[in-house]
This record gives sequence, C-alpha cells and structure tokens, in this order.
Amino acid sequence: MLSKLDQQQYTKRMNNRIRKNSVLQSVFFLSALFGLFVLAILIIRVVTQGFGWIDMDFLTGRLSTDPERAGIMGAILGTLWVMIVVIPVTMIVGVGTAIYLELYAKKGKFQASIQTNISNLAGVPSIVYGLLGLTVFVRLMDLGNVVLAGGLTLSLLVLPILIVAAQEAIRAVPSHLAEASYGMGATKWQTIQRVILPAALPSILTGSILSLSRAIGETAPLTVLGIPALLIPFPNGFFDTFTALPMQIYYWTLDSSLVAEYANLAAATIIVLLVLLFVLNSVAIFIRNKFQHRY
Amino acid sequence: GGEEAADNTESGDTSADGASEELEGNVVIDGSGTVYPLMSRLAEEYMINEQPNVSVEVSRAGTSAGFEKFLAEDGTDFNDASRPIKDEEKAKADELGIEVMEIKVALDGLTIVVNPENDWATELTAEQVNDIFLGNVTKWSEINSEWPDEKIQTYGPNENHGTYEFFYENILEEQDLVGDINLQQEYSTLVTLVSEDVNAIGFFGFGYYDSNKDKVKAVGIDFGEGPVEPSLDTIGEEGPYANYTRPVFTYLNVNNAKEKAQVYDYALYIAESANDFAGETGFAPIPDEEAQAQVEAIEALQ
Amino acid sequence: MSVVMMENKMTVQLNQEKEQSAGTAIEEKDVVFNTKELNLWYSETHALKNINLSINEKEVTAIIGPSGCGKSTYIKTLNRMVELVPGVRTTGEITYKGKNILDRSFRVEDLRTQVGMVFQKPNPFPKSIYENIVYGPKIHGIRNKKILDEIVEQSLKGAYIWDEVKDRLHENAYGLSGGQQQRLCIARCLAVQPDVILMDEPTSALDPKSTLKIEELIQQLKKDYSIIIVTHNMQQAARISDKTAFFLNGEVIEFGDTNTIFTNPSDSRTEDYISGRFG
Amino acid sequence: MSVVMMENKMTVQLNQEKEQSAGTAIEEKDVVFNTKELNLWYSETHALKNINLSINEKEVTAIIGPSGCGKSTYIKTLNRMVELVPGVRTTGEITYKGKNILDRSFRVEDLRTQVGMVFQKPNPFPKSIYENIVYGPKIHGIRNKKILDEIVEQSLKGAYIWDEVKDRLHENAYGLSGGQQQRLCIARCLAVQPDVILMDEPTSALDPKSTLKIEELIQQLKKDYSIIIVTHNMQQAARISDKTAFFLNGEVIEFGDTNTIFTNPSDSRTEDYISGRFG
Amino acid sequence: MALKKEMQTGNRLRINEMIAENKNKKSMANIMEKIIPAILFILASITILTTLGILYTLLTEAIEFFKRVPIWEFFTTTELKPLSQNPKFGVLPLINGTIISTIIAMLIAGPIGLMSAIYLSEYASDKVRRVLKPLLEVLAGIPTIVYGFFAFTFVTPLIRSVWPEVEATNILSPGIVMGVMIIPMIASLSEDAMNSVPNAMREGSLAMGATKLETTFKVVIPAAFSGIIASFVLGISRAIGETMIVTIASGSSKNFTFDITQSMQTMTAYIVEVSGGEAAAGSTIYYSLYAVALTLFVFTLLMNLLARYVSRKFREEY
Ligand SMILES: Nc1ncnc2c1ncn2[C@@H]1O[C@H](COP(=O)(O)OP(=O)(O)OP(=O)(O)O)[C@@H](O)[C@H]1O
Ligand SMILES: Nc1ncnc2c1ncn2[C@@H]1O[C@H](COP(=O)(O)OP(=O)(O)OP(=O)(O)O)[C@@H](O)[C@H]1O
Ligand SMILES: [Mg+2]
Ligand SMILES: [Mg+2]
Repeated sequence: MLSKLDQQQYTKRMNNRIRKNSVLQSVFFLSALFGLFVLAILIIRVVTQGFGWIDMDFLTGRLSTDPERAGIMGAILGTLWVMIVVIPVTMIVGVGTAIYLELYAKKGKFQASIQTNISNLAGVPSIVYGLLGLTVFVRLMDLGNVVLAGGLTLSLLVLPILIVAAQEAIRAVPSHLAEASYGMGATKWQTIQRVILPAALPSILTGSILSLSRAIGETAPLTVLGIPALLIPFPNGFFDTFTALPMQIYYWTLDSSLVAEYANLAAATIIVLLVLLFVLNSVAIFIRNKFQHRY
Repeated sequence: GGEEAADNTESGDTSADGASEELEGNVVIDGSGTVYPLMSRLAEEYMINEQPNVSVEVSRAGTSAGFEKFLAEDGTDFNDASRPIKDEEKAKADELGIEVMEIKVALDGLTIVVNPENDWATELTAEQVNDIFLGNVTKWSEINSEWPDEKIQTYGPNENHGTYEFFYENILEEQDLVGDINLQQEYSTLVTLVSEDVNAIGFFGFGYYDSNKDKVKAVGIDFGEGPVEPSLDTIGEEGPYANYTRPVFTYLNVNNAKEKAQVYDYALYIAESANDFAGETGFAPIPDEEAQAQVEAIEALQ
Repeated sequence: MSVVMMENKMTVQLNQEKEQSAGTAIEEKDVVFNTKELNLWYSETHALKNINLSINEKEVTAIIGPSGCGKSTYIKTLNRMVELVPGVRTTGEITYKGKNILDRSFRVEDLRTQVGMVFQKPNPFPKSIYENIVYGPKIHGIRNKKILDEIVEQSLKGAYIWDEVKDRLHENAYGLSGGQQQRLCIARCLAVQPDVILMDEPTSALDPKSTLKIEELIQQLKKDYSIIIVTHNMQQAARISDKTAFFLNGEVIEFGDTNTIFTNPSDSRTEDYISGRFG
Repeated sequence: MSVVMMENKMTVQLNQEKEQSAGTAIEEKDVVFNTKELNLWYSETHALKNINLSINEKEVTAIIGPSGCGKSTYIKTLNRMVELVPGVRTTGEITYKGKNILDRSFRVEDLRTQVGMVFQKPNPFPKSIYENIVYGPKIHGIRNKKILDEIVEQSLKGAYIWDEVKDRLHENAYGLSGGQQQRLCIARCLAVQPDVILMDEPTSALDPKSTLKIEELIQQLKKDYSIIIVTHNMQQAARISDKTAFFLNGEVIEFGDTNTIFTNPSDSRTEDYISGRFG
Repeated sequence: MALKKEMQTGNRLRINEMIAENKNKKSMANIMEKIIPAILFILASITILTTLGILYTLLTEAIEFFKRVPIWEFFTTTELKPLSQNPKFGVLPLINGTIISTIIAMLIAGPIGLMSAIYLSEYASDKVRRVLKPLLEVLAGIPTIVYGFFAFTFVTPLIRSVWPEVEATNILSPGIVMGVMIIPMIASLSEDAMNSVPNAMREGSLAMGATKLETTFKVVIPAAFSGIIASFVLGISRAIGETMIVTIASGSSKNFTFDITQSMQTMTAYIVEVSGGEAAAGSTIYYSLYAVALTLFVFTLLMNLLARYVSRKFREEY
C-alpha cells in the first residue's frame, strides 16, 4: 500500500499537495479580505464625497430644495421616532413570542408551525412588508403614512429576527437556574420574570439592537408606504408624517441629476446613517461583552 | 415678468397675505416628478415666508399614479401633472364627487437630447425626430449618409410620466414608439444613459436638460422655420418652440380647498408665485394675464 | 422587638436543639414521606418500579445505587420537579405529612416551599449573594427589608458560610468557590425554612475539603430538617446517613438502617454494589 | 507494477513480518523515537520538562501518570499534532529514525503519514465505513478501486473488525458501537501502514468487553507496528506493554521494562502512583 | 403591628409562618399565572397574523388582477408593458431579471463567502478571526440604499471602463454588489457550520498526514454541508428579495433578455416603481403590483422550504 508506493511518486505528490495547500490558503485569505476591501472603497468614497458637507447646520437644519441650506434634522428625528415605535413593539412582541415558544407552548404541531412560520417570515422580502404596511396600517387602519405606520411596518419586518435571537437567548439560560427557582416553590411566571429573563436579557438586548439597526437602514418598505419627498416640519409625534434617513438618501440620489450637489448631500447623509449604525452596533457589542454571563 | 413677480413675493408677506390669519394643518401634494422641482421649491418658499405652521408635503409618484391618489376618498389635495387630466380621470372625479380645478403652473419644453460627443445630429427636423422614435430609421446614416453608420439608441421616460404621454400623443400622434426604446422611471438614470452613449438620443423635460448641460446636449428642432433650441425664451405656447411646448399643471381638489383654509391659501399662492420660481427650476413662466386669471378663479372659490 | 433580642433567641433555640438530639439517639421518628407502589415512566422508560419507602423526619436518608438506577428520579418525584420533564407519568402514591402529593389538587408551589432541594452542581442565580438568599422569601411575598436582612444572616449562618461571605453580601455569587456556592445554595434553601431538604449528589462536583464541610453541615442540619441525599460515594452514605436505600434498575432492593445495610446487607446485590463489584 | 503483483507482494511481506516477530522474542530492537531534552510550553504552562526517552520499534510503550502530567502532550508531540494548539513552543529534539522531527524543515504531513494516531474518543469521519478506511490511501493518491477494496479488507481484518462490518461497508460509520468505532479508527490508521501508532487512552471511552478486544488487537499489532499508548488504567499498562514510562508534572519519573516498573519501581512516587495512593 | 407579631413568634417557625400567611395573598400571583400564558399566546399569534396579513394583502388584490389578466398569460408571456396604451402583463421579464441578478450575486457571494468561511474557520488564528469576522459582518449591516448608490456611481462606471458595451444601467453591477452584500451572510453562517464540526474530526484527518486543505474539503465541508447549503439558500432568498440596489442600479427596462450588460428589472424593483408613492386602488397596474408581489412571496417561500429540506437531507450525523 502506501509504503509500497513508488517513493519518488510519493514525494512528488506530497510536494504537490503541500503546495496546493499553501496556494489555496492565500486564495482563502484574499477572499476574506475581498469583502473588507470593498467595504473600504465604499466608505472612502462616501466619506470623501460627503464629509465636507457635514456641519452643524446640515445636522440640525431643516430640509430644503437648496443644497446649501438643506439639513437632515427632520430625517434624523423621523428615524428616531420610528425607533421609538420599533423598540417597544419588537421587544414586547418578540420577547413575548420567544417566551411563549420556548417556555409555554407544548412541543407539538402548533409550536412547530409557528416556528416554521417565523423562519418563513424572516425570508420574506422587505418590500412585501411595505405592501402589508400600506394595506393594513396606512389604508385599513387609516393611519396614513405617519410615524406609527412606518414604525409598525418596520417592527413586523424585524420581528422574526428578534424572536429568533430572543429564543436563543432564553435557550442559553441553563436549566439548572430555572430548576433552582422551581425548587424554591416559585411559580412558572415568577421563575421566568426573576431568573430566566434577567439572565437572558443581555443577549436579548444585543439581538434587539441588531434588529433595530436593520430597521433603521431599510428603505424599500418605506418607499411603498409613500414617504413624501419634501417634508419640512419636524415630526414630533406618532401621528406625524415623516421622512427617514434612508429615504432622504434615496431621493437625493435620484435627484442628483437635477442638482449635482444632491449627490454630496446623499453621501453626507450616508455617513450620518453609518455613524448611527456604528454606534448602535458598538452598544450591542459592549452589552454583549459586559454582561456576558459565566454560569 | 420675472422681476416684477419677484418684487411681489417679497412684499407678499405683508400685503397679499397680510389679511389672512395664521394657518395650520397640512397640504398634501403628489404627482408628476417633472413638476416636482417647481412644486417643492414653491412649497418650501411658502413654508418659510408665508405660513410657517402649514406643512406642505410634496411627493412624486408620477402623474398617473398621482391621479390615482388624488382621485380617492381622503385623497391628496393637489396633483401635479405634466399632462392635462384625462377623460377617465375626470369621470372618476365625478363619480367620487370631487370637484377638480386645473391650475397651469408653468411651461415645459420637451427637449431632445443627444450625447455631447454627438457632433452630427445637432439639428433635426421634427419629422426626423418622429422617424427616429417611431423606428422608421434605425441608423444615423439613414438620415444623412455622412452620419455614422451606427444604430441609434433611443431613450425616454417611461409611461409613468406625463412627458411620455405628451410625446406619444402630441408629437408622435399616437403611433407606437420604436420597440427597443429604453424607457426609464428615473430621470437621473436617463441622463446618465444618454451621457454615456454616443449614439443615444432621448427626450425629457427642459429642466432635466437645463441642469445637465455638461452631460447632454440639446438638439435644435426645425419646425419648418429653421432650427430652434429650447430655452426659457423660446419655450411658450405662442413661441418658436411651441410645437414641443406643453403646459404643466397642478390639479386642485376644490372640495378640500373649501374645507381647509390652508389648501385654499396654498392654491392661491401657487397661482400667484409659480412664475417667480419657474425659471430657476427649468420651466418657462406662463403669460401674466393667464396667471392673473387663475388667481381670480381661485379667489372666486371663497 | 429588637434585632439583637431575636438573635439571642435563635442562638438559644439552636443550642437547645443540639442538646436535645445529642441526648436522645434512639426514638420513634415521625414519617414525612410515605411512598406506596410508586411507578414512573419517562415516555417509554420505566424508571421507577413499585417503590415503597417511608422516610422519617429529622433523619438523613441516603439513596445509593449505580448510575441510571433512578435515584435522581426518585428524589425529584418527592418535590414533583420530575414533572418538568415532558412526558412523565406516575402511578401510586406519595404522602407528605399524610397528603398525597401526586394528587393534581396538591399545589407544587406549596410542596416545593416545604420540600427544598439542593442540586448536584451548585446553581446559584447570577445575582448577588444577598439576592440569592432572599429570592425564596421574596417570591413568597416577604418584602420587609429588615426581615429579609435577618433571614439572610440566619440562613447563611445556618449553612456555615456567614463568616466567609458576610463582607461581600452584595457581590455576585459566581465569585465564590464551588464549595462555597454549594453552601450558598443550601443557605438559599434554608431561607424559606422547608421541612425537608432533598440533595442530589451535592458534593460530587466538589473537592474533598468542601465535601467535608458539606458533610458536617448535613450533620448539623438534620437536627432541624429531614434530609434525603443521593450519593455515589459509599463512604459518604455510611458516614452521614441514618437510613440507606439501595436502588437498582428502578427498584428498591434494600432499605434500612445504614449500619445494617453496610455491615450486613440482606440482598447479595447490595453487597456486590457496596463492595464495588459493579456500578 | 500491476495490481496483482502488488497484492501478492503485500501478502508475502505481511506473512514474513509475522513470522519474523513471532519467532524471535528477545532481540535488540531498533529505536524509533529518541527524545532528548524536550521541553514544551503552552503559552505560560510548562507542560513538558526535560523529557528524555527512547522508544523501541515493535514494542508497546505505555505512558502512565496522573491527570494533567503531560502524557497526551507528549504523544501529540511525537506526530506534532500538538502544534495545532496556538502558542505552543518546544525546545530540545525528537529524532524519528534519526531525523529531528521538530525541525521546521521536517514536513508534518510526512511525519503523520508514518506515525498514525488513535484518539481517546473514537472519531470516525461521518462517512461510510469504506470511505473512512480509504480516506488515507486516497489522499496519498491511490485511486485504483481494486487496490482500495483490498486495502479496506486488509485493514479491517487487521483491526479485527472485518467480520462485524463486511456486510455493511457502505453504511455510515456512526451506526457502529463505540468499541467498533474505535477499532474502525485503528483500521483507518492501518490503511496507510504507518510505522508507529500512537494511542491516547484508546479504551477509556469503551465498555470492558470492547476494551478487551482492543487490548488483544494491540497485542497483535505490535508484531508489525511500534505502539505508544497512554493509559489511565494501570492493569492495562501492565497487561499489554513492554516498556512503561511514568510521567509526573511534565517530567519522566521513571522509564523501563513494564515488569520492573510494576513490581520493583525505583522511585517512591512511581510506587505511590501504581499502588493508587494518588492520581 | 403584623411585623412585630411576626418577629415575636420565635425564629425557627418565623419564615414558615410568614410564607404560609402570604399564601392567601398570592391569589394575585395565581391570576398572573393564568393570564400571562394567554397574553403570551396572543403575542405569539401576531407572527401568524402577519403571515395572514401578507396573504390577505397579496391575494385579494392579486385575484382582482387575475380577473383582468389571465393567469397563464401572466406567467407565460415575455412582454411587460404595464403603462402602455395596450398594456401587456407578462411577468417573465421580471422573473428573468430576478433570477439573473440572483445568479450573478451568488456567483460572487457563493465562492468568496465560502472561501472566507474556510479561511476564518480553518486557517485564521483566533485573534485574526475575532477581528475579521465582525468587520466582515459590518458589510451585512450597511443599508442597501448605500449599496445601490455604490453600484450605480462606482461599480457600473468601473465595469464600463473595462467593458464598454455594458449599459449605464445593467443587471451585472447590482448583481455583483448584491453579491458583496451577501458575502458576510454566507461567510458567517458557513463558518458557524464549519466551526461546529468537532475538532476530533479534523484531528483524525490531520493525524493521517492530510494537509489542512484536504482536511477542509474532505472532512470539514462534507460534515458541515447542510449548514453551508442552508447559508447559500438564505443568501439566495436575500438576493431575490433585495430591492434598492437593483432599483437604483439596474434601471427599469422590462427587457426579457439574458444579456447581463443590459438593464433589467426585478420583481422587487417593479414593485417599487409601480407603487412609486401610494398608488390608489383601481387600475390593472396597481393590481399587477400585488400579483408580482405574490409571485415574489411564493418564490421566497419555496426557497425557505428548500433550505429546510436541504439542511435536513444533507445533515451528516456525527
Ligand atoms: N429526562 C429524561 N428523559 C428520559 N429518560 C430519562 C430522563 N432522565 C432520566 N431518564 C432515565 O431514567 C432512568 C433513571 O435515571 P436517573 O437520572 O434517575 O438515574 P440516577 O440513578 O440518578 O443516575 P446517575 O447516578 O447517573 O445520576 C435512566 O434510565 C435514565 O436514562
Ligand atoms: N491546549 C492547552 N492549552 C494550555 N494548556 C494545556 C493545553 N492542553 C493541556 N494543557 C496543560 O498541559 C498540562 C498537560 O496536559 P495533558 O493534556 O498533556 O495531560 P494528560 O497527562 O494527558 O492528562 P489527562 O490524563 O487528564 O488526559 C496540563 O497542565 C494541562 O492543563
Ligand atoms: Mg442522578
Ligand atoms: Mg490526556
């Protein structure tokens, strides 16, 4: 067998195999870098194009058709208002659903079908959620294209992500903690409330921040809802019409053919959006590192 | 009459609207993307200088899509249109009991554009334009044997836009466009497409040409009396570019105007001030008399 | 009444009890748990077969037997923790102070309040030491800060860990060593003053030193509590228990005084197991 | 060379080797591994200290010692698997057939082809039994179906598992019992005919029956292979090995004939360990 | 008062008694115990309602559409001219655009994502992995509108500078950028799958003298295959559903062509285009949007089912 293989042939083959390994190792490494390379180009381009346009006036100003005067405070506030809707809605519904599925639902067909349903929902294109929001929130519930409608639409969109994250967080709480609580005569809800949820909270928070950042960056569903292209007053309630950062980027990109500077405004807005996302993600990572339990 | 009108608005703060009280609420406008630059400019000026507590929201779904939102229960207050309202739309309005008022806001010159490097087709007759877009000729050389033996690439805004309809109905007289025409939803895309294709020829509103003179070149059109280039001076329903000139409108939901003071006030503002901002947003103003007549018609609503 | 007075009283009582139990070694004890014809199935597995056992108050009852014989299952049945496993079925009867705990109408929360449990792996909550102890009292509605403080001290003293942790009551319990954690868990259990404490191999995850401490603690606790302890360690069973039950394949093979079982078992399988021939 | 010829030659050689080793029991053996002044660090931990050991061909060398003393580390150094742990540093020298394997220029792939390894937990690939065996030969470029079939049969026979699996060669290896899986792993190792087989507690995850089978197998294999086996089981070391090395805290305390070590150890720590006083 | 009494009743029984006393008050807790599961059940059913809502939304309008345009015409004809004077509603150009853009995206994301995963899981040191993986995941978090902008203003001109035949709006550039966006998704999920292959398996292979490469391709990847395939399928459904990149960079020509240098429209981009703002009910175009959305929904649903099937089918037991 092997020892009977022609020694020369064996050596040649071994050389070959080892060379292949090291060549491909470099290829793999370059592949891993490729994504980062694109990321770098993307960021450099956006920053060089938009950075000069970012100043206090831009950040705090009102929207305008005049690029020199235009500010994105309205879009920032719109995005914040939407977040104020998305956070509690997704947290309550998402965590509630996760608790139900993990701790209350009997393992069976019903539970399995909800689970399947959730993973299907996670794969539904965001634009379809836009249509759902348009039909249900804007039209049937007659909210119009206001913060609440946008927020609820985006909440439904990211809900599956959060549910799955919360389920994993709950599952990761070791059963011996729950047992300890039951062993003291605690009821199920007491155990969930006092032991399981606190232990799962950091991971749940991380998951919800990540799904929130997904919601913030979404454009497609909002285009379907019909967000106005020009909206100067700041939104200050759930029932105000609004515009959001990605929508502003979208419209400015489209109109850059009419006013060249709009492209710079779009880039500047992208920077703001990326910074916002970066901050959110850092918070998520911070929470994850800071509160990670050792059980 | 641009200068005069400008004076008007500046004093407008005190005089024209001095009597009217502080208004609140919002005005919802949707419709043509072509008219959007003018309407958004007007809306902004109105909110800054006239009624800071009124929110004018301008969207841009396109003329037809906009009419669908306009002609609906709880529909929009105004619909910008780059073509006149159609009979079906009128019928729908009647059906819903919506009284519609047409306000002509400006004049647009349909502009035929080519790539800046196109040094042959700088002038075309109206018939040649038709031939190109109907597909009667497919190569430049078929128009003029000295021109390149290359396929002509045609571009235009898609059917969502009033510009298309104007081109199809008024210029091509309802003959079908060449099959392989590249129709786009977004003007930015169109501009880019034409600016990067030497054999491109496209059509869109004057405003889009005006803002992209560095990327595309307008073709002078010969309507029989020598080539005319579109410009704020030539565009006009009586002017030399009249054949390619079309009015752009906004349609007012009169019911809403009667119910909501801010809608009425804004309608009035449009009629009074549209001419002041037409030029800078790529439109030619309408004649002053016509503008005045519209103001009076709106005032008569009260 | 002042806290100081209370403390005094406690100490007095503790002392009394010590003398009492030290004095009378042989006496008729009351039965806390009486198991009759208990059968238990995990879905398909018949894990407990016709168990009959009666467990006395204020004694240490050891349960021994090879892995998988049903020891854990049995003691988890005593506080119905076994119900947390889906698909468990039982027949037969377990009376606790005369009432059948397997009866649906018996509330598990009440049962578990009176029958505490200490687990194989120490499982403190990821909270402060203080919060760990007051967890039980709090869920049972005790909110008064003073009383809670009192309970914490008393329970930690009862589990002989007070001196080691009194200066860091508000630090996370995960900072404690394994042995300390296990004593903390015992203290947590004491904080609701149960009647019975179930212990499932409480020392198997600990080093010899900590094991010794816990064994000593159990000796102390049995004055006030009935203790049922599962252990793999024959020596431990012999050292600390009054009665021993030997389980095999879900059956009780032999049950009696620990002395008798270890010196003179009546069943050859018991002897085989004790002498290390299998298991 | 034709396949048939190769096949013949193989059988012949195998027979020859068998006879050879069966005939001469006492003889001067060649050294396969010579370890000189070997030191190894895992980042901070000094896991092996000044190891000097020479291991003979066609013998079973047992390595014993308490947990954490460096047994696994040592044998993983012999095929440089230890390098997979990040931050490992070594000094000293290990010669395999005269060449220093710790030298950078020595290719691990060559080394590992000649020095096979069997792990504590059986780790067949999640493939068919057949695919498991031909894995090694295939990566070394043997593609001929007939030869591969031959290798499979011969290796499985060599690991005394052929009869049990010959009818289900194309079933997943995970369908086998733990003991069968371990013998399959040995067979997989035999398929590339290494010179040395390293075994790290190969029976510790197995039941007594399977353990016995593997021990018998090792006795057979040592006729053709040099075997180094780590074991926790003193009896096993005594039963199957020719030489025994006793490790303690990363050092070799004693090394010599198994008989001597077990009956008359020169170091008191060896005696303490063997007699079960610690570990 | 009660407190005083409690404190006076001696120590040994004190807590016991207090607990026993509180037992009666616990009716509140008991009510909670009954109510909470009901509330949670209602929350959990919101996901079901979402699905029903989507189906309701899409079906009601799509049915209206199919009353006007025969279903077979919709699914079998290659001409889509929704706004023209004699409108044509063949969805094939959109399906074609969707599939082609997805294929391009996967040709980029599949190999590069998988190779990145191999690097991260098999070759990279722990330190490198800990830096590289989150960095790569940043790519997945960038809003797609930003990618659209990037595709249109950077990638397209770049492609055209080397391949001038490519049109200013084309399916190639958004496809590529979509691929870049999906890389981290595939890399991350595949890496997870490969990471969960027990090390014992790698050791088994390496100990036989196999190189890392051989170990990766012959042992690790087959063992992680179900996870890898699942990540691919998820990537595909992401590509199918992606909207803004194609909307911005691929134009709106409803060409039925396989020429990737040309502009094409995907189902998602069509929805954006037609909905524009909030298109009011009535016209066939408006209904067509829902017919397309329903098709898209069914598409992604099928992909999810496929993912499920595949990961079950290819799971290697170990
Ligand atoms: N959750 C469960 N589901 C199904 N069967 C179980 C479960 N827990 C235990 N069993 C089975 O019930 C039997 C008894 O298990 P049990 O845990 O009570 O044994 P044990 O004596 O405590 O063993 P050990 O000493 O290993 O802890 C075993 O056959 C076991 O496999
Ligand atoms: N990957 C590693 N990283 C750091 N230290 C390690 C690593 N592996 C082993 N060690 C340390 O090196 C020393 C020797 O470990 P090794 O695994 O060789 O012991 P062993 O004799 O095989 O023990 P056992 O009988 O438990 O298998 C121990 O102190 C151990 O903690
Ligand atoms: Mg147990
Ligand atoms: Mg070891």
